[in-house]
Amino acid sequence: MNIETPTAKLTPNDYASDQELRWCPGCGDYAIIKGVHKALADLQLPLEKTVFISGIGCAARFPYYMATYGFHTIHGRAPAIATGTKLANPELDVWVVMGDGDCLSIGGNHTLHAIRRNVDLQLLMFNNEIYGLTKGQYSPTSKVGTRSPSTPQGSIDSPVNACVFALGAGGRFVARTVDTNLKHLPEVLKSAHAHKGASFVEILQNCIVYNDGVFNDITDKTVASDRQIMVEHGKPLVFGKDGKKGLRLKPGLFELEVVTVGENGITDKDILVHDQKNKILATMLASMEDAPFPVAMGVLYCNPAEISYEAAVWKQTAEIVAKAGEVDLNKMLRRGNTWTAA
Amino acid sequence: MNIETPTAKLTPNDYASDQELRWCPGCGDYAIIKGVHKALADLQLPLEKTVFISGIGCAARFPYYMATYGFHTIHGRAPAIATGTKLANPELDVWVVMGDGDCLSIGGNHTLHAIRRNVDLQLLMFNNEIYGLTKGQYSPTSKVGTRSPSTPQGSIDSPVNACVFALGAGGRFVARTVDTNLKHLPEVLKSAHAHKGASFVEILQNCIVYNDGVFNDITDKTVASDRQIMVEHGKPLVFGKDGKKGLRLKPGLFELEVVTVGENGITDKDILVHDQKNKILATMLASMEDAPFPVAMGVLYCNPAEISYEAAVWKQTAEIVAKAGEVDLNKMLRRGNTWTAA
Amino acid sequence: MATKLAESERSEPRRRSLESVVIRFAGDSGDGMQLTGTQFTQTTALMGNDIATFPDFPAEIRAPAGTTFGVSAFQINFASYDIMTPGDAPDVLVAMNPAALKVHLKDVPKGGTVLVNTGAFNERNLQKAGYKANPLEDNTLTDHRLIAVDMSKLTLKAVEPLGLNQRDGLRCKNVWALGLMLWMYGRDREPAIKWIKGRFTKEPKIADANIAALNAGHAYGETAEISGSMTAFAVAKAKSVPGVYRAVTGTEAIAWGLVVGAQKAGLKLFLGSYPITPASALLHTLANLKPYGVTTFQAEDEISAVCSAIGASYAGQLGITSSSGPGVALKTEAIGLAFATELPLIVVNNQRGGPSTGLPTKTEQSDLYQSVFGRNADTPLPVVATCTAGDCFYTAIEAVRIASKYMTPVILLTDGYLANAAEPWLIPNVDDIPDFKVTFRTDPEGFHPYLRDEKTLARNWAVPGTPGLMHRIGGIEKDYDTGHISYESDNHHRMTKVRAERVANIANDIPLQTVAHGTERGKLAVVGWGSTFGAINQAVRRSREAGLDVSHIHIRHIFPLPRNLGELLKGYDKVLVPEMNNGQLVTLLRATYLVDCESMTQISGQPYKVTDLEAAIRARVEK
Amino acid sequence: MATKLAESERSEPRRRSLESVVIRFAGDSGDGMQLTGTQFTQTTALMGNDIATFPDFPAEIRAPAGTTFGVSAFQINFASYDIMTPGDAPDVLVAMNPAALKVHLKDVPKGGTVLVNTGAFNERNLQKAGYKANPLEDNTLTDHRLIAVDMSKLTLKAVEPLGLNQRDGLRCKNVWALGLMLWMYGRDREPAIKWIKGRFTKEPKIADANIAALNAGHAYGETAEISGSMTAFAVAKAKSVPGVYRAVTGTEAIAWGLVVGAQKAGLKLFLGSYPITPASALLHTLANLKPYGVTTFQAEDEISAVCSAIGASYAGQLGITSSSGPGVALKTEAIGLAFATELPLIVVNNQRGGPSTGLPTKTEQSDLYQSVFGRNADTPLPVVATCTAGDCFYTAIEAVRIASKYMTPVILLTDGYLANAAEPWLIPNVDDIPDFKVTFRTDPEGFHPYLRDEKTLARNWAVPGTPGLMHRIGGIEKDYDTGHISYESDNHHRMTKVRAERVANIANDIPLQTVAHGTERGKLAVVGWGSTFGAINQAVRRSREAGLDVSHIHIRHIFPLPRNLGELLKGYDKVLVPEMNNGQLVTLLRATYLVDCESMTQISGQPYKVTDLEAAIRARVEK
Ligand SMILES: Cc1ncc(C[n+]2csc(CCOP(=O)(O)OP(=O)(O)O)c2C)c(N)n1
Ligand SMILES: Cc1ncc(C[n+]2csc(CCOP(=O)(O)OP(=O)(O)O)c2C)c(N)n1
Ligand code: SF4
Ligand code: SF4
Ligand SMILES: [Mg+2]
Ligand SMILES: [Mg+2]
Repeated sequence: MNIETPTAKLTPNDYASDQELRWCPGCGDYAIIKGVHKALADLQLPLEKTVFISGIGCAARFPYYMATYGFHTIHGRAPAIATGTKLANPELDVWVVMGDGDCLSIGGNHTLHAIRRNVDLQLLMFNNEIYGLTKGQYSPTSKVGTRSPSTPQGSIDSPVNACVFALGAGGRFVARTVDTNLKHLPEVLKSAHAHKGASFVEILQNCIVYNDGVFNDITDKTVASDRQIMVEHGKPLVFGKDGKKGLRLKPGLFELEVVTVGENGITDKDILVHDQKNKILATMLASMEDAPFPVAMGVLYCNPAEISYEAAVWKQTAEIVAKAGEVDLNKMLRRGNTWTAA
Repeated sequence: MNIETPTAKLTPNDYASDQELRWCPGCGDYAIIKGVHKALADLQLPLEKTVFISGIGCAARFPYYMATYGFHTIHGRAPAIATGTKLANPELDVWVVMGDGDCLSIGGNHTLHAIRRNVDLQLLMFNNEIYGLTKGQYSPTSKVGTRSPSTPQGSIDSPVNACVFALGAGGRFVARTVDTNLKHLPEVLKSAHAHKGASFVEILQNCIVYNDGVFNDITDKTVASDRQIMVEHGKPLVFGKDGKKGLRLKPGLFELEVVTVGENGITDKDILVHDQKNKILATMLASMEDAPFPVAMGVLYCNPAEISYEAAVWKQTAEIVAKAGEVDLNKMLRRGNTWTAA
Repeated sequence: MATKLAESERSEPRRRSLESVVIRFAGDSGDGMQLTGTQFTQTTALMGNDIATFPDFPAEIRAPAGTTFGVSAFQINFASYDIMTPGDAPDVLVAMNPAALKVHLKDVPKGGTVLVNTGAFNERNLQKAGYKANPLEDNTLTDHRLIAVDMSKLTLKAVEPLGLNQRDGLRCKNVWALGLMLWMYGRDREPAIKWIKGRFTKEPKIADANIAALNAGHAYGETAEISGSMTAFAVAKAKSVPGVYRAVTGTEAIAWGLVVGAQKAGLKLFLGSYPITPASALLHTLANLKPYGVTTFQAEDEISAVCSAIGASYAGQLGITSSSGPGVALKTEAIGLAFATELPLIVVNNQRGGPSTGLPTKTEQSDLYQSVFGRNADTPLPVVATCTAGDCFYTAIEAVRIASKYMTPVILLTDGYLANAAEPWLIPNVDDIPDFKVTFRTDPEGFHPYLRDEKTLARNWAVPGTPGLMHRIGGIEKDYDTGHISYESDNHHRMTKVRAERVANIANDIPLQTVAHGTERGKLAVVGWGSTFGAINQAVRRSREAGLDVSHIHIRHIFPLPRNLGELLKGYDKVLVPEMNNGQLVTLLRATYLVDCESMTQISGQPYKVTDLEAAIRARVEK
Repeated sequence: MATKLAESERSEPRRRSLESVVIRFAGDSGDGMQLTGTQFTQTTALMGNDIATFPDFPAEIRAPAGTTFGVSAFQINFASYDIMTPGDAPDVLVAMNPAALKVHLKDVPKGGTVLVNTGAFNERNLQKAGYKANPLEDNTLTDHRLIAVDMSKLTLKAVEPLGLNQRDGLRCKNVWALGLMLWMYGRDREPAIKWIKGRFTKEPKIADANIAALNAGHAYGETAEISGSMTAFAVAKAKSVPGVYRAVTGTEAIAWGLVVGAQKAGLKLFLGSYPITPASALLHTLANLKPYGVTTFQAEDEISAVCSAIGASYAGQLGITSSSGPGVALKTEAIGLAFATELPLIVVNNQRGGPSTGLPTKTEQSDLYQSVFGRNADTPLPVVATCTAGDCFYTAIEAVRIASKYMTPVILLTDGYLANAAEPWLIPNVDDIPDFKVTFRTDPEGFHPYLRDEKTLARNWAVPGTPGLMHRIGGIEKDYDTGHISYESDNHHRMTKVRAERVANIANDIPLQTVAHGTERGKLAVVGWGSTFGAINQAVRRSREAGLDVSHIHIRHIFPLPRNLGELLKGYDKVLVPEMNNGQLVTLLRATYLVDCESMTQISGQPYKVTDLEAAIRARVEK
């Protein structure tokens, strides 16, 4: 076991444990951990106050490779365990790492309630749209028709959109990024960290062995600029090589449409401006999946509550304790009716 | 065990079993079962082809009181069991009865996936915002500050909005009604039944013992018309005693506002018309909770898929079977490399 | 238990003195029988009698009025001597309606007293209860002392001045009955009146009405007595160890035990739980003890409940989770994680009737198999079981000691009967209880997370937040010497053995098995565990008084078993193991000691009757 | 197993004949060792040798190249006689890189052959493997027959004409090694070539490259032999029962057994499952058998998986769910519901190393406790265990028979070793297997859902959709006579007893326990269950050949146990129970029969070695 001692300034490498990474060569997880190291170094998070908690899966091996505290738990339960850890010690900075199956299949209920309660956790979901560690079965995020060992003739059930689900669960911070975008990913993680409450981040991740290239139609250099829109609060929702494409509300309807500035009378003013506090807009953005729509990347929604769950619990307890004043276990046992036998 | 034999025309009472109802006197469940009997009688559903599957809770006692087939299962798992039943025999008309805890607390994951997969089930959630059968602990739908045996100083976590959750889960039929509205409830149930796929119905239900009057501010005769809006596809979204109040989109914003026709220049044209196929509108309507907004009742969203999950499964299997042609178990065992020992 | 009558000088004039009485209050779920019983209990306890109670209610919250399945009952046994059970049969049955009479009359022995509220014996109720004819008028009760009173009418009359509506007025009739019973056994009204005032502070009118009803019931007794139609009794104080006492239920005692235990370990207490009958009461009780370093978390399900507790233990608190059989079943996989990561965790299982939903409000002790064997892989866990309401306090502390000292999940077994039953409890001085402070690892020198204490074999506990001790743990097998994950075959064998040895060693750190009553060898040992303690002990006492060679062994540490138990059992010709299940502890004893223990079973959701146990004993030692 | 050398007339000239050989292929997870081994197995099976295999791979999908924890291995034992295990130690180790050599050399006995790919023995790989010096150059291998070949280079040369890039070219080196091994033991290349073509239909270039590599490896052997640097061997056909054979793995056999069983019961098969290693393969296999009346459903978690299966059984299909220990743990509560509602259900537990996540890809048989005892309340279930790949077929059918005839969940135990291991299998004629058709209730006359068959005590099965039989079932206790919910105490006792009796009675409907090898009484009985069958049987045979008085008893029906087992065990002076766990069956046997069975444990994630068992036997019967 390696004993790290905090140095003056922590570099990204200081956040890496001494354990050799065991992901498949070329796995998107390699890029993600790089991005995480960078984000943590940018924030200079103290190693001993940072905890990574994961479920089971390839993604969930993450904690072993971090020089922070880490807990590799059981499949689907990381958000529940992290809730207990955060409630027990709000001082800790708790990051939860889950695969799409971990987070939305077996873990769906805990993810829902961690989000609903608004526990101050960073909930990172590595979405490779497949079960990696169990050798490639389809997952709840797999596209319809996915052929996998458990669906040799193609999957039938429609996938869940992780960000839309998180918003429906009452999420107050919902964001999306891509494994290999090492400029974007650390920034999103830092925003997630800044948000006090449950921060849900979907990270599109390529599984080179069982689902290679599933995101190519979005991430491939040739198409990325047309198929991704980088949303930023207060900035117009534009995309495309030359940034001329944009999103606007179909007149009179609750529907977005893709328009091009300069074409049939569209001007900059027609383009929507991103408001990260608007849940309905966030829902629309999160829902965009198929061309001609781009897939929305960045902080789709960030609308912090007055107080996060664990903070509120500690506040209430503090009030109760104050009200109770001096307590004593012997008094506790003697509250109410008692009598004395001589 | 009573043996019912289908008669020419079934009356609502024909759907009642011979078992005495064991809910508390005055419980909203009495009204609901009346409404269910009426809906089934209106549809003349054959008793032997109808199955009620429930979890555990006061609500979940429902099947015992129906003259149909019934399965009172375990807490939170009714959607999963119903999925198996429907997959095994799509001919059956499967209704799932759950309390709010059953459906959204312990059962949240199964509800999510039954909805996502779009299994042709009627998912009825009796929402009394409390755990009835376990004597009154708060539930995931309880308002913040709910004092209960497990939260003596008031609950802290923000509740989940059942209909918004169902929409976020990818629900294609989402509706809401009230236990005591015996005109409205059967109609909503009939629409749910008509929808081929997962139909989620939230039924506000009064628990007279542990949460009495929690919906009074919506259901009380004196306020009902101002605090409830009965949405109907293609009809303007109006409410209020004189039907003069209405909903419109705040100009240029993604927000609804309550307006009054005739006041400061508002005319009928300004009022939104309900489009049950518009998910964003449905999300906005489902989200309305606090005055001045009314709570939306009726079919908020109904946008059927081409085919429901179990139907697609059977279709795919039929294709595979057809492709395979004559099958024979002895052939199955001899597929691939074999050799003969003399 | 037969009621012994005898003139006695101790009792005030005109009261016939009894040594013990068993009263059963029975009525509709809505009639408030549980409250009535609880009040009578409180008062009786305050008067220094020994008491034992047995609440028995339906699974429905408020089943329809007048139905037999809606009947709720509360039995109390109080005496001037040391009693251990709520009594086999009631001396007095208070039946608030025909259904209550229908359900409970069969338990009242010949000559027993039956007090009925004639006001409820109308056509509809009689028919709902399934009576063809009115049992008060035919010869149904010829063998009993019937006291027929129209409590409904008298109650309404009593509360009339307060101008309540009929419904609220009638609500007070249970208190009227309480008043009469208080008179009949010479108990003060003060505690009850105090309680009524406290309960209805917000509705003074209701409070007054209840007090009026209470007094009316009491007065009715006095006048009736003068007219000679009723007799008053007295039950003298029980002689008990000097000290301060209170009435306590198993649930309260467990809650307090856990709080005291956590404090002795120097840990904050975290309860992650999901409501379930009859375990919810522990969540409710601890939720009111936040000032004592307690956090309670109502999780979305049992899995989240146990996982949040594991997360809290990981962070350095004492993680506890509580449920009943079906809920504990859901926690199985996570308990395996706590075992593999060697974190302290207490799983309180408040057993109820099974399988599946079973009989949620009835008691049973059928989760021993699940507790001892019910996990995948080689996952032995310490299991301790409570035996009386008061013992719940000490067994809970023992569970905390083992969990925190040995870094292991511990299963704490109790049951629905103990959870609700009340008994007088000699309140200990907390300062006299030895503490067992946990020391967290802080020294980075040579640290790895699976370094073990030579003696206990417990791994060192380094809590997140500690500088220099950053490490990772998880459910994958780890290397014995470095704590890193390891798939190496010999290492897995070694780790499996050390995990098992760690738990087995606890046998050296618990008291040797003693004999609860009787001798260390002989013809017959009756071996029990859990809430059957009182009934077995009582039965063995009586059998020995009757000259039978029988002894009582009560096992608190189910796993590991006490070192000397095998030798002890071999000292008897026969071993009988009565359980409220289909035979579970008996399997463990036979496998461990190859002793031919005989199983005796009662799976009725009801506590054992002393007489049934006496018969079983006699059948085995006589001739 | 020592390799016996001997000139033999049966063998073609120039090939030295062997009776049995153990080859172990070892390389990077990415090197395709499992495919290589499987192909060698298929070919060898086709040539009529008896075979047994043991795949052994890491939990990571593709751990980084060159690391020791990334090494994947496949061992095959083939012979001209009846073998039952993959062999204790390899005669030939094929090491594709230094890490493979590092991990596996220790298992190769003195004089054993080691074939290494020198092309992978570069600085980086040596260091990754933790070699200070190159083991090919120092005296690491002096005790072994080293065959050092630069397979990388030769493979690239062979595929050069096809113009693949370096990476794809090197991918073929495992096939080159396969070619050489095929030559060395005189196996045809045809099956392998056929398989290659089938596998790469879409990439003909890759196919050709692999074929080229295969032929090159083969040719290398021939030329090397001429130069005298290598010897070719022959292993004659094994004499086996006449009939049609195939190679089968436990997973395939279970899948086919369940399908055939369902057809014999006249039910459609529904599998509700959630992926987990090593159980997923059953889901995959059944997903490809839809034409045979199979529906497979990948649920969102294990709870949904078992619940969907229960829902399917409720609707009249045969509900099956499959998982491994941790997943089965999650199913516990729902299994209780299936037990309480008395619905047929098969729970396939493919055991793996635990506790918790443990050693997911290693084998273990540590879920016996969970299977027999691991539920809340009194919930006894039939438990059957498979013992060989071929036996999986018949045991699966037996599980279906019991579940459908007795209306109960059945636990079918297998393990990771059996799931993946392959053996030759005499394919039965399905028509010869007796059927056990289920009859659904259709007659409303006197129906209630808990009406029982006098003989089996199974309740009648009325399926939704049946006119006139509408009824409700659930987890709450029900009345014995009406099927309505009942909290009545005597009824609960009665129901608990009848549920237990129903399962206990199955003992009268299963074969009596026989002796797998040896005599019905004697000095020592070695009692096993599950996949240790082959090793124990082999060890007992050899010990008896060596003149020791020892017999082998193999238990297939774990619960209820065969009626005569107790008597049988009492016929031996000693009983030894070897298990791949910390001692579980031994507890059940001791408790049931009070026989002093001795536990022998190996919890290493590896199958037993025959020699270790022989030693254990000798230690107990000699002197
Ligand atoms: C209780 C339980 N069920 C199932 C498994 C098997 N399992 C391990 S990881 C996994 C899913 C992996 O997919 P995902 O969560 O998307 O993570 P990935 O490997 O793709 O990163 C499954 C089903 C398990 N370990 N535990
Ligand atoms: C596995 C399990 N956990 C917990 C319980 C206890 N339990 C029964 S019903 C219930 C919740 C009841 O609330 P809800 O689902 O809202 O139904 P309601 O009674 O309000 O109609 C709980 C926690 C149980 N029976 N099984
Ligand atoms: S299987 Fe896929 S997700 Fe898992 S490590 Fe390999 S590439 Fe990454
Ligand atoms: S407790 Fe509430 S929900 Fe349950 S039956 Fe009574 S009133 Fe209805
Ligand atoms: Mg994944
Ligand atoms: Mg509720």
